[in-house]
Amino acid sequence: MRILYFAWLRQKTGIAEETVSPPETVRDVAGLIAWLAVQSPGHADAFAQARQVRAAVNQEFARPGDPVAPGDEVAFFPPVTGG
Amino acid sequence: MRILYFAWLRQKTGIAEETVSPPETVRDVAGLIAWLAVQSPGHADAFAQARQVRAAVNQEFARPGDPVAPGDEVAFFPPVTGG
Amino acid sequence: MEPRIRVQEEPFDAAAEMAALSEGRTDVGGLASFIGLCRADDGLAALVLEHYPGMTERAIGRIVAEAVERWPLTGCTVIHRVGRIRPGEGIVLVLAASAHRAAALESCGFLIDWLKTRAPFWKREEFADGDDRWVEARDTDDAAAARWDAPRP
Amino acid sequence: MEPRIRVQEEPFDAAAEMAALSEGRTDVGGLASFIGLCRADDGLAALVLEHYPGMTERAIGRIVAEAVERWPLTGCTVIHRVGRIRPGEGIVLVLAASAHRAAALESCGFLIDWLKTRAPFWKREEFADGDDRWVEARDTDDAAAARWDAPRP
Repeated sequence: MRILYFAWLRQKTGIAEETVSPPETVRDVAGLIAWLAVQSPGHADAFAQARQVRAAVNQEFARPGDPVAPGDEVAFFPPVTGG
Repeated sequence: MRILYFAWLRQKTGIAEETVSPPETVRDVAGLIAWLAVQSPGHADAFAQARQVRAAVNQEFARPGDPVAPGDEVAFFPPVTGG
Repeated sequence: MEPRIRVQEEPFDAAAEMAALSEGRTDVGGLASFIGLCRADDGLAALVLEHYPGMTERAIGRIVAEAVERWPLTGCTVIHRVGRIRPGEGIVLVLAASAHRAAALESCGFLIDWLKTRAPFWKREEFADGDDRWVEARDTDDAAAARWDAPRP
Repeated sequence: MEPRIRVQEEPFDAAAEMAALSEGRTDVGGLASFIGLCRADDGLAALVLEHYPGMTERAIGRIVAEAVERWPLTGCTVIHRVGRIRPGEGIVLVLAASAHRAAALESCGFLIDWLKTRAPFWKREEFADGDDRWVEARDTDDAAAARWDAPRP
């Protein structure tokens, strides 16, 4: 599973992209966040403000209950501020 | 009193501008229209579709009951279609 | 903020007018524009726009003043052409600039809606076959203008 | 109607883009545009825009497709810059052309409102004193975007 981080989530994790293999118990976005958040102090910091974290699965905005599976591209970022 | 005609009111009266001296009984826009309408067949034609005639007194949009007085500039025209 | 208002026969240069409201400035966050153009519907050969010199400038000035009172604008431009206009040419240009996008967009919409119903212009259509007719005012334009009658919430 | 969508580092040429939607055509009655510009508030030295390559183009494409479905557009252009943007420079350009002005104006407002809330861009502010901070999303932007959620009456 390919994970991307943008904006301050990229800065806090210290990485723009990583490939991970979460256990089978990780089935949705919320579960993936819970698992990623304990991978390093940087990850913990990035996911600490849970309400400020948004996700996309395979380049579509996703909600905490949306499923994730091996092979997915999952991105985490703050609320968008373009325009 | 200076009278201006625009668009099809100008075409129907055959004049763009005229100076008139209506009797003292002509005190408002509606009274002026009634008096002008009998001045010539062209005037009658121009004012025949009363609901399609708009007026301005001294370059401000005016309603039938708005006063007119000697020295005023009064214009008649169809509903505006700019923009 | 000095509004730029012009009634003219010549075509306008939208790009130059937009630059005039934004170039060299760092207080403009949004620049909204609307250009009304002459379409060639039903074999139209030209539009001929007549206006009421004197009252026109006054009416546009009042509409712009209303916009300036309602929205915090950093710039505002209204150019309306008169005379003969060919299909594909611009008829009217409205620009509104503000620190914030909502003010720019809303005031731009307000300006064109009120211009269409409160400024003394009349359009005559000339057709390729020699026919011509005066354009009739449309209820939809009155409705669009009426949206702005009530004070904003 | 082929929408023109671009995500680029270089400044855009609004005049050229507007001409591309109107020149040589006689079916365009209204051309609405919105340009979002970088202000120099509070000593801002530059904005740095980050995005999600791939998803960005997809998200903008979807927003434009929604506009095309809702309004009868003859043309539509969205250009969003990324990278470092200085005060006074354009950030985003939205153009909407239609036979009718309401469609052009409404769809232009819709496009910028949804772009601000549904396309994966993030702004970082760099200040003259060396400070920097990520811009936070604003409730007013969400509210503006939500206006378009319900089907139009």
